[in-house]
Amino acid sequence: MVPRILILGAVAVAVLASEASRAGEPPAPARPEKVVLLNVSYDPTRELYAEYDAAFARHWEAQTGQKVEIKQSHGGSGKQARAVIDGLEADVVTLALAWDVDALRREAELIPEGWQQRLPQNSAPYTSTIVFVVRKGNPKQIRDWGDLGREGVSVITPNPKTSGGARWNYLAAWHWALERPGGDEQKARDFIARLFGNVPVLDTGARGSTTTFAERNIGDVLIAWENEAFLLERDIARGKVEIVVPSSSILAEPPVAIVDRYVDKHGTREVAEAYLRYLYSDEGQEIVARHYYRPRSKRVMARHAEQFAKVKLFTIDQAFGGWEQAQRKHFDTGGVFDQLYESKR
Amino acid sequence: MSVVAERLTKRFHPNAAPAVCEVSFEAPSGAITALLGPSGAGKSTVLRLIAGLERPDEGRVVIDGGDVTRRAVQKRGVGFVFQSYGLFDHMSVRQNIGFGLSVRRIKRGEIDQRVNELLSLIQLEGYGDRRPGQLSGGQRQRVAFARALAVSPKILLLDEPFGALDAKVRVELRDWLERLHAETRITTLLVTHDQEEAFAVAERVVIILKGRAAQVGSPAEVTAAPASKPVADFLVYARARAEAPIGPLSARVASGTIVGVSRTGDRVLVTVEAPRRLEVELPASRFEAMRVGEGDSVEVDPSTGELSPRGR
Amino acid sequence: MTRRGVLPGFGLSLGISWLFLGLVVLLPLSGIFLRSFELGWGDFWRLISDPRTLAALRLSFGAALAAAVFDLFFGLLVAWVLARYRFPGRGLVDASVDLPFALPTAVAGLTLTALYAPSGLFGAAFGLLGIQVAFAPLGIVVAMAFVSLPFVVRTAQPVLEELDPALEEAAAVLGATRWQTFRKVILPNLLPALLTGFALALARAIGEYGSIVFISGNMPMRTEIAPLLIVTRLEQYDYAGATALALVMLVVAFVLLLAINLLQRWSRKRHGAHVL
Amino acid sequence: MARSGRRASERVVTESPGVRRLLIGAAMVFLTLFLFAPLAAVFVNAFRAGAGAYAAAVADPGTREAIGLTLLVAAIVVPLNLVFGLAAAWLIAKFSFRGKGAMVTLIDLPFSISPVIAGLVFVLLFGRQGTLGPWLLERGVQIVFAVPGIVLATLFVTLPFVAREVLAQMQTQGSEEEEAALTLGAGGWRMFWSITLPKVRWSLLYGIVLCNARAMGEFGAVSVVSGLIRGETITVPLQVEILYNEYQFVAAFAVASLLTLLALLTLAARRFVEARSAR
Repeated sequence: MVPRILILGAVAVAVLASEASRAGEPPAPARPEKVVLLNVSYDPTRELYAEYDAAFARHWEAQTGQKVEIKQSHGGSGKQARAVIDGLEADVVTLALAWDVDALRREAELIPEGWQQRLPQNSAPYTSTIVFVVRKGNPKQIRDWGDLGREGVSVITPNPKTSGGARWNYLAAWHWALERPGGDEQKARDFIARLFGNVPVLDTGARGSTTTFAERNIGDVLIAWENEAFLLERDIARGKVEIVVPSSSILAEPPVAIVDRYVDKHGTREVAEAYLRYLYSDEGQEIVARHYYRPRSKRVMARHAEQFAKVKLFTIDQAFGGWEQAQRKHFDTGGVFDQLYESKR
Repeated sequence: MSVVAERLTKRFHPNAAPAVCEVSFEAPSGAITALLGPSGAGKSTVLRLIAGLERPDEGRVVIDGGDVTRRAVQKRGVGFVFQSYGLFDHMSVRQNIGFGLSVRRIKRGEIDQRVNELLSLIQLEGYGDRRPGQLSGGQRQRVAFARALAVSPKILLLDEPFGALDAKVRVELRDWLERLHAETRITTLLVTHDQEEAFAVAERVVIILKGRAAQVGSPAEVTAAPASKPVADFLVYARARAEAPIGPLSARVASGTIVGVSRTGDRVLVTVEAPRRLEVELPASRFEAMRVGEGDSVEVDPSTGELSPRGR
Repeated sequence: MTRRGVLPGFGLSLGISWLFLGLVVLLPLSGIFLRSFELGWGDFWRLISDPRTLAALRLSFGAALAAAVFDLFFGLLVAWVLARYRFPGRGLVDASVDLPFALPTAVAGLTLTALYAPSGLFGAAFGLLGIQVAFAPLGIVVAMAFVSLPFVVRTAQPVLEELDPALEEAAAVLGATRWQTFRKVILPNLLPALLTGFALALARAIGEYGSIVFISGNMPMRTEIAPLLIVTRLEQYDYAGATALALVMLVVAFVLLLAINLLQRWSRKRHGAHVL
Repeated sequence: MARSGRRASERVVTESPGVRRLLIGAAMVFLTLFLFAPLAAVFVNAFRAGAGAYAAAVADPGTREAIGLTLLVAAIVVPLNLVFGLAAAWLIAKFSFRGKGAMVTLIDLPFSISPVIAGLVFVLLFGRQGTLGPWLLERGVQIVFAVPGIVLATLFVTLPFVAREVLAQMQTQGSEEEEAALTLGAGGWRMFWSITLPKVRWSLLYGIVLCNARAMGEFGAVSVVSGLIRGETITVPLQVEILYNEYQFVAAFAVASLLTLLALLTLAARRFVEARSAR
């Protein structure tokens, strides 16, 4: 009796396991009728990719006659990268920052060195920046970064440890403080300490922060992606909030990449590459701009120029010498950010 | 310190017949008075009405000439021994006996002295630090007595005090109770369904049938001249039971067959051949819930009158 | 209990039971232990003793303790009323006490946050008193107390129902007031069940995640509970940190489970009451 | 005998009517604020934008797919729990053997372990960086971030429910009837089907109901192993969180109200089972 039930159990496990193998797997010589792509992305791109995926599917079918279904996964950027490393078999990743994409190389060698040079513009087909969202009429008179460190101003931003967007927020603030007349490392540190001292809720992701600010009415100012700020101002909290553009901000470059290990396993390299390249096309750039991301294409940018504020932008490479250094100094365990929080005790 | 019950009446459900109906009697000072009757006759309820554990719908309770009907149970100055003992299992024997004194905020030393006296009275000197769970049934019963006596009650109320004990211990404890009473001369009311027990210890007997006091008198008077046919029937029946050989300790439950069922109002009298003839009276609703009838096998507990279907 | 040989199915049921427990519980849990052995004591200690981890553990245990104490008082009140009194709507109330067990924690978190956030009905009321609930440690306590309330009610209620009335009557006859009877007779009899309920509530509150991520605000050092820190560590590719913290939580769970088993044995010896 | 029929409110040794009313009032106020208000808030928020918005939210494809997955997971997990629960309860109630204490502890363990850890263990085991993960992934078997992972995590957290409910009843019932059946010549399965199963049917039913409610409502463990792929690995509780994060508050509460209805049904089932088994 015992062996029989063991066999039954083993069969059950095998059945469960076989369900695991996803569709569209073996690389076929001829193009199969239909192909499935998994795009693992971060929180604020939900609306963007919902539209883009449909556009790309039409484009791909027109070009090749093959149907393509794109599955989407959204979450905090770091969490998403971790899931891909742990076996969430994404064909492409479209994350919030290069550090998270690079984790696929560092932690699991899912992509090769130099992945960022495989596509134009550092593999970032669109950019964004960090702006402020304040309550209608700007009752706290918030104009620039310095106002966020003022006493009595309540600031909403997600946790830089878990949210890619929040790291852009943090670095933009840091660099502004450093570059002020008379600014130095210690002043920047003090400013960041004051700013985060004004944060009542530290959500894990950018979306959580937006919800906290817009739905729960907490905070005087939300530090947000520009696209997220537009979404708030024009759709979700229309008439209740307005956007304030600081004097300087960071050029956020959310990168995209195919995940080599997985596309080779699924036989989807061709369509995955096309999927990312299409982001750079006019149609792709147009969709990007409609969702308030800054397009790379000068032509498309010109058409939407009036919607994006003029702001002095710096890149992470210019200001911090790249992600590697920024991450190590500020966000690793025991880094500047941890020191700020731990010294508050 | 006499106890007088005057036309005591108690209903548990507004529409049902009263459990106790116009019961009147006097329990003379310093004597043992037995409330005798079959199970379910309302004896325990009468005792609880006197103690203040139930409130009467009508009638009065007079203790030592004072009307205590409206007086709270805590203030009546009675001692009560429960059928299930009601000992506090989380306290030692010593703490159990001293409980009534400690809630009166009496000094530790005085309590200890009184508890020691009582421990020797119940012949459990070495047992003070044990838990009730570590004692035998007879020992627990004596602790319950001591606990009731500790607060020097004016009257002692005993609700089937030996009901849960086997036959041998019953007789021993009954003798012990007689000696105790001889020493203390405390006015005592004893509820029992056992005629022999009642007649052996009581100077006065109140026979309670169907919630009414059917006859009051000395054992001799009651035996010589039963006041009515039901009283006579009950005495014969109870005697027959008392005289029947009681088996070994475990033989408390008898098995038998139902040979007769008769209904009166909301109560049912069931006759069981087991092999002696036993009669058990119980509420009709309970009888119906058992789904048994004439010819079915049942088990009877003669001490309590509990009837249960067999083999379920 | 030694009836092997009479009843059939020993081998079969033993096989099935260990197969499931092995595959679903033992094998996965052993993974955590194996991973933490890779760490070594020094690393383990460093990971566990960093200020943020300590703060998270302190918050988790502190808030869980507060929630369990809250449940102890209000759970006893509810159990008492349900066990002792009859009133209109009692059946409905009795049934709904289990709501937090049946309600998914995500839903609990969602709705509690809506109520206790500064813009919510209760949040606004507390705000007038200058008390912040959601996004503050108090909010965590509220969520924990909500999800674990039924434990105390359901352990205390049967004991209160089954307690021999003669005990309370004996105390009354002996002159004890109602309050003395409660303190000296009822409470000691209730104690094992109450402690069991308390320990169960504590265990549940320490591990709770779903409802708290909505309501807590998740500030490192302030409102970040230990289970969330595990998730955070995972998201930073910090497997060692996540595993070490998970191990600490596991050991705590084991200890609490042991305590609960002992308490239940004690309680059952007294009353035959059984929970879960 | 009259005493057993007495109702609690008729006790003389009890609180004064004033204290009684005060306690009942306090308990009711507490439960109203603490328990019923959150319950009501789910439905108030769900219908804030009218029944049309509610229906639209429930009919949304993402929600429908989430419901489909949740039903699938429950359909796998509940029968497995049934088999395990009966086997473990039978084993523990009827036999004594080495390792019995350990087994009881193991069955209880998922109750007291944080759901996050329940998810983590499967990532550590079946993840690409895990112990067994690389080997399995090479062979095309994906566990975490796919349906099997969700099934396993759910199985882990629901494992005690059926076993504990049935065990409690079996322990109070004893084995005389089974032994009688055997002496009358019944085989093992015959005895199981016609004696044991009917005897425990109510606790079994309740265990299943509880197990099902938890399986459909689990959030923490599932969120760690899900991977959040739209239409593929998103269960109803995760859909609630996603909708919430998409600013679709009414929709989030609408979907949450479905889970709340499931919870209320579970409570009703408990009442029903208790009423039936009390007879």
